[in-house]
Amino acid sequence: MSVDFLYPGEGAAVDTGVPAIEMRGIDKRFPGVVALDNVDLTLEPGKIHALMGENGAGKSTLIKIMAGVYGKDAGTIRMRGRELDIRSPRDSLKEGIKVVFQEIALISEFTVAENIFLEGYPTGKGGSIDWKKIRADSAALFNRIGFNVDPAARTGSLPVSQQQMVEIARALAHEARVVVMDEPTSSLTPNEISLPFTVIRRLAALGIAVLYVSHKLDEVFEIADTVTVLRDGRHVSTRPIGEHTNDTLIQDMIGRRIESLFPRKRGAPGSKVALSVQGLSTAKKLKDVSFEANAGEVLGFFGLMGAGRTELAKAVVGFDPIISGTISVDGRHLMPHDTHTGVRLGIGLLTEDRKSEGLMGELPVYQNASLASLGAFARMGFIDKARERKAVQDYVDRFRIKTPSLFQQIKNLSGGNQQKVLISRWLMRGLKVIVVDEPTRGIDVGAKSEIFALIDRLAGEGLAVVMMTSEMPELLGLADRVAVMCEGRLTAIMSRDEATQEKILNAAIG
Amino acid sequence: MNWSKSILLSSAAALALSTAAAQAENMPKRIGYVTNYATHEWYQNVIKGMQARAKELGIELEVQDANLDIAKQVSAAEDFMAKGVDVLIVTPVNEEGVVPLLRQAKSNDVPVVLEGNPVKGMTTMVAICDYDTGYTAGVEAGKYAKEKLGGKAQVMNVGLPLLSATVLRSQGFMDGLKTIIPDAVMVHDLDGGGNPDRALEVSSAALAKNADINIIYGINDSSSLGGLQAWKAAGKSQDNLLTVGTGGEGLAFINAIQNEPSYRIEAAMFPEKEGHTAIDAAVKLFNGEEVPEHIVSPTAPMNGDDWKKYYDYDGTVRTIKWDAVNALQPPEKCMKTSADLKK
Amino acid sequence: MSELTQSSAPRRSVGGQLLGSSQLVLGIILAVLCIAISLAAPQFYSEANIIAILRQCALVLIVASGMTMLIITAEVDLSVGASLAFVGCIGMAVLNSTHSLALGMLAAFAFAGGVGLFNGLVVTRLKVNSLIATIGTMMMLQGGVYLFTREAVQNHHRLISFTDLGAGYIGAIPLPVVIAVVIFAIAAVTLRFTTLGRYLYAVGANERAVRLSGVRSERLKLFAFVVTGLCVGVAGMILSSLMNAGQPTAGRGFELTVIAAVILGGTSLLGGRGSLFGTLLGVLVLKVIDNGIIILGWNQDLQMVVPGVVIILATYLDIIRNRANVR
Amino acid sequence: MSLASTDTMKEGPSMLARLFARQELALLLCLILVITFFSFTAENFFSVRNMTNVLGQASLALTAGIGCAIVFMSGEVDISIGSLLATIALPLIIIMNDTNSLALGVGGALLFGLTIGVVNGYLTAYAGINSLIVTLGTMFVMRGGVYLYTGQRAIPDDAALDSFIALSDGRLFNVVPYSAVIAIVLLAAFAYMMQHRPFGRQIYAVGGNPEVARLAGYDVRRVKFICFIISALLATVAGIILAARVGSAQHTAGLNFEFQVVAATVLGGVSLAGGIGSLTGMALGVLILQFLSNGLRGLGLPTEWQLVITGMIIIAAVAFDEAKRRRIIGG
Repeated sequence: MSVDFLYPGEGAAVDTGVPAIEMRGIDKRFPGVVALDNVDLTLEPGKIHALMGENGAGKSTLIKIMAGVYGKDAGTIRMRGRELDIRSPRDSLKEGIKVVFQEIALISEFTVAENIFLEGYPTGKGGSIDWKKIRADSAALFNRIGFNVDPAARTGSLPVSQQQMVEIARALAHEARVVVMDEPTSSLTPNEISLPFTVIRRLAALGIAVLYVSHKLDEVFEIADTVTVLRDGRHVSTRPIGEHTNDTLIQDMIGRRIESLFPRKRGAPGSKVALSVQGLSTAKKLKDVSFEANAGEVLGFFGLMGAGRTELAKAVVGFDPIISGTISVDGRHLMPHDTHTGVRLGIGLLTEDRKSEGLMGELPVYQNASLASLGAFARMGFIDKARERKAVQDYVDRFRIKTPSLFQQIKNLSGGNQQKVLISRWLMRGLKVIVVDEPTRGIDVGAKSEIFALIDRLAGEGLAVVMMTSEMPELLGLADRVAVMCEGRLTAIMSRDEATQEKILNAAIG
Repeated sequence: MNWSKSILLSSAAALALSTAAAQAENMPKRIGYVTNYATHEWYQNVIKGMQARAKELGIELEVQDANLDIAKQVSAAEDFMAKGVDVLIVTPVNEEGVVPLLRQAKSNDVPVVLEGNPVKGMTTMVAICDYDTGYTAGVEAGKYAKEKLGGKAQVMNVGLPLLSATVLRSQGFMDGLKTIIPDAVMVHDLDGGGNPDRALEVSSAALAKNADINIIYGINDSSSLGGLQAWKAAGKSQDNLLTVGTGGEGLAFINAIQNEPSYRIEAAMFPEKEGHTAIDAAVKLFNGEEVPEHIVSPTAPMNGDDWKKYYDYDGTVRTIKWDAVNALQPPEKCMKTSADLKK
Repeated sequence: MSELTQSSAPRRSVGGQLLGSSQLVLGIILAVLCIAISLAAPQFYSEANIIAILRQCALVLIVASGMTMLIITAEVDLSVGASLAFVGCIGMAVLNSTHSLALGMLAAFAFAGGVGLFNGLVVTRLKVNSLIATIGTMMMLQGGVYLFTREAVQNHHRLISFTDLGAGYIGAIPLPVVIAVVIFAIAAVTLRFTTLGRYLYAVGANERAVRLSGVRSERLKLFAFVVTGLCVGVAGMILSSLMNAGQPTAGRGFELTVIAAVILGGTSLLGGRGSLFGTLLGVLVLKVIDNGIIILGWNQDLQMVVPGVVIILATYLDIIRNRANVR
Repeated sequence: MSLASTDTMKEGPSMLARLFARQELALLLCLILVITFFSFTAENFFSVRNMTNVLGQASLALTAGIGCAIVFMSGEVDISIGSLLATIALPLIIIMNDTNSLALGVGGALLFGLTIGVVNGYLTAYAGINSLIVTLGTMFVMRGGVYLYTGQRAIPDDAALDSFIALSDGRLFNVVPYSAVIAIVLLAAFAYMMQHRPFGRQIYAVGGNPEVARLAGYDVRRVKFICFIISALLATVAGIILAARVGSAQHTAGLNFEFQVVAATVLGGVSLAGGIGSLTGMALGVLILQFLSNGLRGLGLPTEWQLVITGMIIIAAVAFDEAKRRRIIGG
């Protein structure tokens, strides 16, 4: 029905002056966190509006409310003066609001073409799906925006960056009044970034209001007409892009000096090698990765999405199988290659995927904290619960973990507090090497600096910290040395002083 | 020369004669038997009886098991017909369920002998008289009760409402019992599922409710033994108790009679004989002979050690004494059949 | 703050364990059932009947104790019914040939534990979904038992100690009930107070997290399968003692009764949640219903209908209660 | 020659891997293997008569298997189908006996099936109870209800309508049993739906990733609800075929049927986790098990061996499939 829609020169008459969507006084609370506090946002048709803010500023929550994923606790959403009652993604789509999420929202078993049309299949006579049209239209669509991928490929078999481009292309396949793009470039390489921009400009030309969510300044300056900044769940400013400079934007986003986010208290790293990895390869991703990490050092690993950071993290701790290479912790080989041995030798992983690999959501906080060190509280296999709880309580106090009690189910805690519990899990066990994978993912900005302080403290206490991150400030703020990965290979290792954004990015592109 | 010639001749004649004898009764080459539940002892022994008789007559017997699944029974019979058996013998999983099967057999010109249960539209059935079996055992139980239990008869019936045959047994038992002890009552009428653990469970509950009984009747050996085990588990003595089993299916009842003081009467149904008779009926049908609709296979109540008359038992295997069993005279007609139940 | 949490801890845990979750609903259902049945039929409260109920509960509770552990690890075993029958036959056969209760029990345990081990290996090593794997094992056992014996294995050894296993008493309490209580207690203590128990919950709640913590999650699941198997070994021997024979036909539908009791007790099929007290209540509710229907002289077919309704109802009430708590 | 062989050596593994990655092809190979094996060993196995018989016998599991597979694909399970087979035979036979009308009987049965599907679907999709528990519960309730209502007596088909009898005895062109024809038509229709109707794709999406499906505007609960209704209605059709094959309403009909169907469906590569598998695969799974049991019967193997072998094959097949899946994801 709507693919013709994207052909140029057929832009609908733009109703300038009348907002495409108007959000007023939006509040949203989660257990323990105020995610949004009285936020306003107005989008104009045919205009590209950037929404900026750090992780945890409330950008995701706001667009999830637009998408109908979350309900709002207070406030109104109006479209052309009419108040909307959005209770589900279905309602939102019906109103012409299309959100492209950062997390891939594709069915991996389906073909690319089918995913493009997931929200409404073109049907032929009798309501059957017109597969020919789906294939032809998606091919035409890809052609038009210069996206080179086989529409008949199974989506799950594509690299993450291409999956994200499929997501973006999807925005063009359906009629919409408002399109939201949530960090569409997060897993793209710089030479792929032109694709989302092509799509976004086309959308705007068609009179669609575009909300571009990002924390990358250069992108915003390149494409946006207007910028709204959120910080800690509150609206900070909305101004035309012309009124902003790099500095004013950063000022609005951070609200304080960047150094305060990374309080470095620890001394210089030691010289004793705590972790040595030689020639590590896995069947899936890693190719001949070798590095060493010293006690007391934070070794930061940077890479674009799909570079193999998480794979490296999992292989190093013994969670995923390897096909060749050796890992030694404090001089002892990780053999056999499993986590049981790994933890015994003193290496553990703070996972990026808390929900499926870290938390036992149904279980109380104290059981989550003591999981790796139960043996220390047990006599003849019986747990000394008093001792266990006291130990956990110590960590709760020291790390200021906000929880109503030790018996609270951990799924009810905020991301930051969950992360602190998981860090406690490893500290209670006592490790020599900790691998932290995207330690601040899904954590609000206040808690972020606490997590950084914790990581700093870990290294200060003599642990080797191997940190996987895609956040440049995090990397530069915390790491003693920076390692860069690209497509499963280690492409560069540089000291803190050598490392610049450009150097790192160049190495990341490979 | 003559002498040798005559020997040759006579032996040839003998040969011709014996062939003629075999041809007089035309034997089916192959019989297919679809049983209800081959892993059950009763059917094990029915099959043994069939195999023995088929071997005697030089017939190839194939057995398929429905394993209590009517759909599987129909499939197995279809397989047999596709394979081209000469006669089908079927123990219906359920009387109503094999009607289409008989229809199919008829259209394929395969004669069918039913074992156990009658089916609408059947040619012939080999079966015991369930009511009569219960009845004669009931009479014996009455005599025993009059003599040893002070003329009182309070019955726990570990029954199986699932099958008309087992309902008839219970009815027959009570009716037979009442001919001797008119004020006999059925205190509990239970569904023991025909299997021992279920029988044990429901009997335990029933005995807990009211243990004022002195006769346990089971529609098969598993049921009576389940009832008896419940009695023992409740910590009761067997002194004033009579247990009556039905079937004589396998070794369980022999073991019980030898070891349980209350287990005095067994209504034996001689499954081996039933199998034997079924093969004979199949041969007759194959030859187009006239057969009665109901060929009765004999049963007999066995008091105490009477079983030794009919069976040899070496501790692991029992062997039927054909002479004794063949000497039993089955009734021409049953006193009551499942048709009477529906009235 | 710290003291506050500390002092509130014990109260919450006791309350939480005994009354907090679905057990409250179940406890009420059980109480209402008992009162209603005994009002309608006073025999319900007779000593004989209570003992009969307890003895019936014993078999289910023994296996349900293991099954609770297993379901807490997010796996399930459908082969327990078929294994129950097989164990009885093997135990009896070994008893007959050795005249030693110890050897008979040993054989039963070895077999039942072996079945558990097999299931566990298939699930943890071959990664076959436990529902399917144990359906397969169930079929193999159902067939296998008839390959082993075509007839019930009779009691030729006449060991009194064996008979006592099912019919004996300790004081006024039937021996199977004592055995069940002991197994239940061991399992309950294990689940609540030991590292092992804690790990079982953890594996069910998030296997990957447990593995990342350096715990061998596969061994834990294997353990739960083997324990379930061993429980079947005990129950199988008691059942064969009660029936005075090894019955190849026994145990039909037993797995569903056991699983129904565990689920009814609030143990989540998704793992990580549940308790043995809940299972105990679940077993009691199911068996009181069974018994009550006979005591009241109702149609025995209701013994299938009522538990079906109760399982759905109890789960639903639990969900509603949880939702209310969240709000 | 040598060139060609190096070529095949280069292409070989990937070609083979791709071939085996197609679940259906591997299953088809397996089916051919089973049929070939028994054709040589079991007498009279490879005959038109026997083959079409097996199709007729498989029609039950094929029909109900469609529903089972669809519910699996949506990420749920339905184990109440066995009891449902027995339940819907009651209105079918009773109404036919009273009215002498096949249409009314079938209509009544479908209405009954629909109700059961609504109950299962509502309790799962809207009340949020785990579908295994729901359908375990309704399985008990229905079976018990049938026992209660019938007093554990089968109800004979006294009407004996020709049209109903044809369902059991009739053969299209005197070759293919009508029951098999029905199963094949339904299979084709639903396979078409799963591939070519938006709703079919919604089922895959909901089972594959409910969150994504929700974001795409699908009503996840409604999709699951309808899947349960489809499952119940197809089981109803299977129940009608069974009632015709056994000429009565059987209270024990379909005991353990759910196990057979679940096993065949999983064997056919339909994942219990949802979103993966095809109806073709399911059908091949059913046929493999059906030909296996027919062949084993043909060999004259007793029940116990049939059970043992079937059990082993189910475990082995699923384990093989799992190993293969892991290898594909791994490499």
